Amino acid sequence: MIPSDYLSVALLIAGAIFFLAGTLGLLRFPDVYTRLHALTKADNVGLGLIVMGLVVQAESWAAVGKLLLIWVLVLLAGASVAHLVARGALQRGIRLWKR
Amino acid sequence: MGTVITKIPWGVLLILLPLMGGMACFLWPRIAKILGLVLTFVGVLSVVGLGWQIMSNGVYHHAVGGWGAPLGINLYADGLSLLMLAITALVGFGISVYSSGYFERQHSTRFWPLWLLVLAALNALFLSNDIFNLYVTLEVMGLAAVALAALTGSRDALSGAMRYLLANLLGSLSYLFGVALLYHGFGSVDITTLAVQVKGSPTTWAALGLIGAGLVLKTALFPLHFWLPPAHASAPAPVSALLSALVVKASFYILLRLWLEIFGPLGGDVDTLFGVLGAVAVLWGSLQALRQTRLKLLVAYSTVAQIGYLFLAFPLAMSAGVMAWNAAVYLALSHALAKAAMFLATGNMLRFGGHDRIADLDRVVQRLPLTATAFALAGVSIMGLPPSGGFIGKWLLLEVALAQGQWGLVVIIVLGGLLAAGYVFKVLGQAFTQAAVMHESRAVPASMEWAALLLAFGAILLGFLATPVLSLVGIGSPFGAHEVMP
Amino acid sequence: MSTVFLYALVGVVLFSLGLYALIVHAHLLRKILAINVMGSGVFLVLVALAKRTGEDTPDPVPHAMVITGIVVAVSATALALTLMLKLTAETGNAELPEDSRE
Amino acid sequence: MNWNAWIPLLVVASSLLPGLVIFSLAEERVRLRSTLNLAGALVKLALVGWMLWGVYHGRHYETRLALLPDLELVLRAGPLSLLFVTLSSVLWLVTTVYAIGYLEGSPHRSRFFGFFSLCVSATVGVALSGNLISFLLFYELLTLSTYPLIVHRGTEVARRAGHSYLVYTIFGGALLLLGTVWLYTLTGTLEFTPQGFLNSLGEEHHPALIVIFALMIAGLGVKAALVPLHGWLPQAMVAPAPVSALLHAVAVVKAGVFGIVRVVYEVFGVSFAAELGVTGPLAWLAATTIIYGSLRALFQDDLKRRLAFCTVSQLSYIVLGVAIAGPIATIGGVVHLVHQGLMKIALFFCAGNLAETLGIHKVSEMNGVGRRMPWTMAAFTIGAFGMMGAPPIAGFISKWYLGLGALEAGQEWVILVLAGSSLLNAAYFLPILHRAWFQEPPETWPEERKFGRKETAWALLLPPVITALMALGAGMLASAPFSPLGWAQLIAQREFYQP
Amino acid sequence: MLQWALDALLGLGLLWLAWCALMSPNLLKAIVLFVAFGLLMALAWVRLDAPDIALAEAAIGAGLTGALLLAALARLRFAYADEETVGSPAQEEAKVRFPQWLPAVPLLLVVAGLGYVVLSLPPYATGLSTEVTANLESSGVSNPVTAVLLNFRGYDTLLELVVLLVALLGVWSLDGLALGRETAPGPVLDTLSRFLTPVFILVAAYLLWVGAHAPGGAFQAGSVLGAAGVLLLLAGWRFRAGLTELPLRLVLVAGPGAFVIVALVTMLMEGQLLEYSPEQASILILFLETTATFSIGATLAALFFGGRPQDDKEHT
Repeated sequence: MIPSDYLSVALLIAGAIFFLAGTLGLLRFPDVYTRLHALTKADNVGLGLIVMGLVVQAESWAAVGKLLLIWVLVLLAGASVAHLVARGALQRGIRLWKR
Repeated sequence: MGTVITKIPWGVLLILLPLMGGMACFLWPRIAKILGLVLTFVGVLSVVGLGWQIMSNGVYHHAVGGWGAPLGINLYADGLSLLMLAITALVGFGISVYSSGYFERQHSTRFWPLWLLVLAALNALFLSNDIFNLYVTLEVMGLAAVALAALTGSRDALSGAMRYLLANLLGSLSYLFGVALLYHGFGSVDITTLAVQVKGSPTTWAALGLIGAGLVLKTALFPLHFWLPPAHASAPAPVSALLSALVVKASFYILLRLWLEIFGPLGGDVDTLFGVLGAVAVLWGSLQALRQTRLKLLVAYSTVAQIGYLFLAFPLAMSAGVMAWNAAVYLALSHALAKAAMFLATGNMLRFGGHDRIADLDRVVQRLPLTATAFALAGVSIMGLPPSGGFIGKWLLLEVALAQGQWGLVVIIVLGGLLAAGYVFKVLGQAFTQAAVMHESRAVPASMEWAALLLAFGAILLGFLATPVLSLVGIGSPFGAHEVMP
Repeated sequence: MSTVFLYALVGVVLFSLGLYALIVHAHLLRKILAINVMGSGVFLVLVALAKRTGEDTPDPVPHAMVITGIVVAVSATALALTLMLKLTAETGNAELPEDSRE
Repeated sequence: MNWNAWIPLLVVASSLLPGLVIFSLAEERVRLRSTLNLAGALVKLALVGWMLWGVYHGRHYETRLALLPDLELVLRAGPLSLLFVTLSSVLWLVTTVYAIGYLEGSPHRSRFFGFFSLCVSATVGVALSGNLISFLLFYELLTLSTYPLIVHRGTEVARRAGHSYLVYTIFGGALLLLGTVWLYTLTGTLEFTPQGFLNSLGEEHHPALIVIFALMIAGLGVKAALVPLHGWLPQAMVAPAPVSALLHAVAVVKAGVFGIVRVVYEVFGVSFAAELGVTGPLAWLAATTIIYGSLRALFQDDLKRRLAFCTVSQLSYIVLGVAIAGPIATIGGVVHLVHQGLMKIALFFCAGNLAETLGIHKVSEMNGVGRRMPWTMAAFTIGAFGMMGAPPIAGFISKWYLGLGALEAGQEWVILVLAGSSLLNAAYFLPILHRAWFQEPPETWPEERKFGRKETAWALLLPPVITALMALGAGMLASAPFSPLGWAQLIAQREFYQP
Repeated sequence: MLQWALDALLGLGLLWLAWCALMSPNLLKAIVLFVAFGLLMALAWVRLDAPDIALAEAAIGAGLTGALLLAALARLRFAYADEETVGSPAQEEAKVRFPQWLPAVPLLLVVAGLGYVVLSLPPYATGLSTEVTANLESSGVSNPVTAVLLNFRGYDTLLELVVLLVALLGVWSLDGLALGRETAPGPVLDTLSRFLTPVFILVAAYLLWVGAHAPGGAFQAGSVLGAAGVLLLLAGWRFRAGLTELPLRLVLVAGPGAFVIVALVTMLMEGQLLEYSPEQASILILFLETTATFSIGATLAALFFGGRPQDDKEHT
C-alpha cells in the first residue's frame, strides 16, 4: 500500500458511513419528507466521497472525468427525483410530520 | 429461361419480400391491401421458382453472410420445407384474397403489416436450419399472431389473445432453454452440425424435454391445448384460418425437423408418449367439438383433434419411418387447406347471419351456396373421406398402423373420423333447415366466398396428387435417416 | 464449484421460480413479471456456461443471443402489458376470465 | 391416343360435368337445365352402349389414374360392371324425365339436379371401379352426394332422416375402409380379379381374412340394407319421389349389394370364401333379411315405407344368390340386380304419381284409385306381380334361377325362404291391388291436381309405364342375347366360373 | 475465495430478490423489487465478463421494462379507480389459485433435473469462440459480440428488429391507452429533461461508436435513446403535429428497413444474404447500427407511450 491507497480507503470508508447513515434514516425516520431528506443528503455526500476515493486510484484524466460525471448526474437525478417525490406526496395530501 | 429461374434466389425472396412488404404497408397504409395481395401472389410464384430450383438442383442451401455453419446461419430447403412453404403460399394467398374483402378500413390498415410479417416469419421458419434462428422466427410469428388474434378488441378476443401470448412466451422460453443446453452441450446451433454431434446424454434428454414441451405447447397438443380454442375462435376469420392452418403447423414442423435430425434415435419412449397424447387429443378434441353450440369454437376444437392425428405418426415411425411421416405431412397439408377453408367459410356465415350459433344457421346452403360448399368440401377432408387430401393421409396412417398391428391407434384413427363426421354434419344438417329466428342478413363479397371455396377445393384436389406430392417430399430424403432404424 | 456453474444453477432456479409464479398467480401483471424472471434465468444459463472457454474471453455467441433475447423479452412485455390493460378495461379485472363463453 | 382408355372416365364425367354446371345455374333456367340433364343421360347411354358392344366382342376399356404411389384409381368395364352401369344409365334417363315433371315449380331445383347427377356419377363409378380403393372412393362419394337429396325438403323430419342415414353410412364406410386397408397390408394389391386374389395367402392369415370379410360385409351391408343395418332406408323415404325411386330402389342400395358381389367373387373368390366358411352365415343373414323385410312391409300403411321394406327384403335375394355360391344361383342373384331395379323403380314412380297427382301417401287412401289413374296402376300391378315372382314378369326369372341354384348347391332350405317370402309379398301387395281396382273411389281425393283429360302429366306417366314394360320385357325375352339374363349368364361364365 | 463469496452472495441475492418480487403482496413493491433484481442481474453479467449484456440489461431489462411495468401499474390503478368495487388493494394481492405447494413438487424435480444436467456439462468447452476469433479480423469490428450480432449472425438481428417492430404494431393495433397528461410536469422535471436529453444523446452516440471495439452497440445506444424518449414523454413532451404520421413511422422502420435493403444489396453484389466484403464491413455495420439505434430508441419510447400517437389537437 502506498499513501494514496490509504487516502482512498479513508474516503471510501467515510462514504460508506454516509450511506449507512442515509439508509438508517430511510428506515427509521417517520414520514416521507424526512426520509427523503436523510436519503438524498447522505447519499449525495456518500457517493461524492466514494467517487473521490476512486479518483485517487484513477489511471487517466479521462477516467477521472467519467467518475465526476457520474457524481454530477446522480446529484442531478437525486435532487430532481427527491423533489418530484416530495411534490407528489404533497399533492396527494400527505401531511408533514410534526411532533 | 430455365437457367434464369434457377439463378434467382427464390428462398431468400420468400423471406425478404413479405418483410419489406410488411414495413411498406406500415409506412403507407393506403397501398396496404394492393401490396399485400400482390406480394402474397408473388409468394406463390416464388415457391414455384424454388420448387423448380430444388427439383433441378437438389436441396437448397444458402449460407447467410457467407459464413456457413457453425459460425453463421444456414438456410436450407428440402422437399419437406418446400411443401410447407407451398402450403403457406397457397393458404396465404387465399387468406389475402379473403381479407381484402373482410376488413373494414381501420382494421385493414392494422391487419396487413402484421399479416405480411407473419408470412415472412413463417417462410423464414420453414427455411431455417438453425435452432436459435428458429427461436427468433417463432417469436416474430408468435407476437404478430397474438396481435392479430386480438384485432377486434372484443372481450373474448382479448382474453383469448392474452392466454395465447402467455402460452407462446412460456413455450418460447422452454424452447430457448433447450437451445441453450444443446449449444453448450454440443457447441453448435446448426441443425446439420448438431445431427452429427449430439449423443445420448442427460443434456440431450433435458433439451428434448424442454424443446419438446415448448413446441408441444405451441402446437397445442393435448393437454397443452387449453389456449387454442379461445384464441382461434375469437380472432377475425382470416386470422383464425391463419392460426389454425399455418401457425400451429410451424411449431409442429420444427418439432418434426428436430425429431428427424436430432432427437429421433435418442428419444426413447417419447414417441409413445406423443402417440398417446395424440390419441387422447383426437378423441377429446372431437368430443369437445361435438359439444359446442358455437360454430367457431367447434372448428377450433376440431383443430385440437386434427393436431392429435399428426402426433400419431411418432410411435409408428419407429419401424416405418418414411410411410408414417408421409402420412403426417399429408395430414398436415390437407388440414392446412381444409381448416383454412372451414374458418373462412365460418367467417362468411358469421358475417351473413351476424352470429355463429349452430342451431340458428338459416338455410345457409341456399343463401350462401358457395360457402356451404366450401364448408362441406373442407369437412370431407377433415373427416378423411375420399376423395380428399385428408383421406390419403388417413389411409397412409391406417396402413402403417395396421401393418404394425397397432390396434389401439387403428381404433383411434377410425373413431376420430367418425366423430369428425359427427361434428361436420352437425353443422351441415342445420344448414339446410330454416332457423326459428329470422334475421337481417348482410352481403358477403364474392372474393370471400371464392377464397374459401378454392381452398376447400384444394384440399379435395390434394386427394389426387399423392404421387407427385409424396415424390416432392422425398427430395433430400428428410425422413431417410430414419429408415434404417431397427 | 466454479463461478460458471454457480450462476448456471442460479439461472435454473430462477427459471423454475418464474414458472412457479406463472402457474400460481392469477394476476396478469404478476404473470408477466414471472415470464421475465424465467427469461432472466435462461439468459443466465446461456451466459454463465459461455465462460467455460478456459481463457479470459468468454464465448461471444451466447452473449449475442442473450442481447437478442433481452430485446425480444422487452417487446413481448410491452405487448403483454398493453393486452392486459385492454383486457382490464373490458372486464374490470386484471385476471384471465375463467372460460366465459356460454 | 387410345380412346378406349378414356371411355370409362367419360362415362363418369358425362353426368359429373353437367351436374357441376347445373349447380351454378339460376333457379329459373329450366330449359337449359333439362337440356343438360337429358343430354348427359343420352351421352352416357350412348357411351355405355358402345362399351357393351365392345365388351361383348372382347375389348377392354380401362382408365388408370395414379392415386397413391402404389395404388391407382381404376375404372374398368367388365361384363359385371356393365350390367350395373347399363341399369343405372337407362334408369337415370327415365328418372330424369320423371324428376323434371315431378319437381316442376318446386324450389331449389338446381341444387337437386346437381346432386342427383353427382349421385349417378358416383353410382357409375362404383360400378366401373376396378379395385377396392376406387370402389371405396365412389362409395363414399355416393354417401355424401345422397345426403343433400334426403334433407332436400329442409324439414325437421328430413333433417332427422338425413342424420340417421349418415350415422349408418359413415359408420359403414369406416368399417369398409378399415377392412380395405387391412387387406391391403396383407396382400399389397386391391385389384378386382376373377376368382379373387387371396388364394395364395397362407393359413395363418385366415382368421384375419374372416374378420376382414365381416368388416367389409358390415360396411357394404349398410347400403345393402341387410338386417340389422337397414334402419336408415325406410326413414330416407322422406326424400322426393325421384330420389326414392332411383337412389333408394336402385343406385344407393345396389351399390352396397354390388359391393358384396365384388367382394365375394372378385376379392375373396367364391370358392375361397366358401372354404373360409363365410358364405354360410352370409346366406343366413340374407335369408333373415328377406323374411324380416317382408314381415315389416306387411304392417306399413305408408305406401313408400311399405315399398322400402319390400326393397330391404328383395335386395337380399341378390345377396342370397351370391352366398349360395353356385353358378346358377349366381345367375339368379346377378340378374335380380337388374330385375329388382326395374320393378321397384316402376313401383316408386307410381307411388310418386299418386302422391303428386292425388295427394295419396297411404295404402288406406288408395280405394278405387285404379279407376282414376288406370295407366299408373297398371304399371304398379305389373311391378307388384313381378315382386311376387309371377311369370312371365322379370321377378319370376330371378326366383327361378335362385331356386334352381339352391337345389344344385344342395341347400334346399333356401326354397322354403323363397316360397315364404313370395307368400308374404303377395300378402302385402295383393290387398293394395284389391283396393285400387275393386273398391269404390272416395268422393274427393286428398289433394287433387287436374291435368285435363290425362290422368297426370306426361313426364310423370311415361316413366312408370316404360319401366314396367321393361320389367315385363326382361321376363318375356329372357332368352334373347342382350337380355339381363343373357348378360348374367355371360358374367357367370366369363368372370366367376371360367376354368 | 473472496471472489467466490461475492458470486455466491450475488447469486443468493438474485434468488432472494426474484422470490420477493414474485411473491410480494403489493404490486408496486413487486415491480420495484423486480427493477432491483434487474440491476443485480446487470452486476451478475459483469461478473460473467459480459459487459455488453450488462449495459443492455441495465438499460432495457431493468430500466425500460421497469418503466413499462410501472406505467402499466399506474394505468391499471387509474382504471380501477373508476369503479368502486375494484379499488380495493385486494385486487392486487398475490392471489393464489390452488394449494401453493402443488406445482412446487414437480418444479423441485425440474430444478433437480436441470441442475443435474447443467452440472453434468463438461467444465471446459470453447463453443464457437475459436471460430469467432478466427474470423474476427474480416468481420469489420473488433468487439466479438458486435461481430456476432451484426455480421456472423446478422440475420438473427434483422429478425430481432422485426420483433420489436411487431410488438409496436401490436400495441398500436390494440389501441393501447396512450400516456395521459394528468398533472403538469412542473419546472424541475422539465428542466431536468431538457438538460439530460443532450447527455443521453451524447452517451448513445458514444455507445454506438464504441461498440465496434468495446462493449456497446446499437442496442445499448438505442435503449439509451429510448430512455431519453421516456424522460421527455414523462416531462410532457409530445410529438409535434405532422410528425406523428409518416416521419415517425419512417424512423421506426429505418432499422429493419435498412437491414433488409443491405441484405438485398449484399446478396446482389456478393451472392449471399448479408455477406459483406471485408473492406466495406465496418462501414456497413456502422450504417446498420446507426439506423438500428434510431429505430430502437424510437420504438422503445413509443412502446412506453402506449397508444398510437396522434396530433396534439386531437389528443384530449
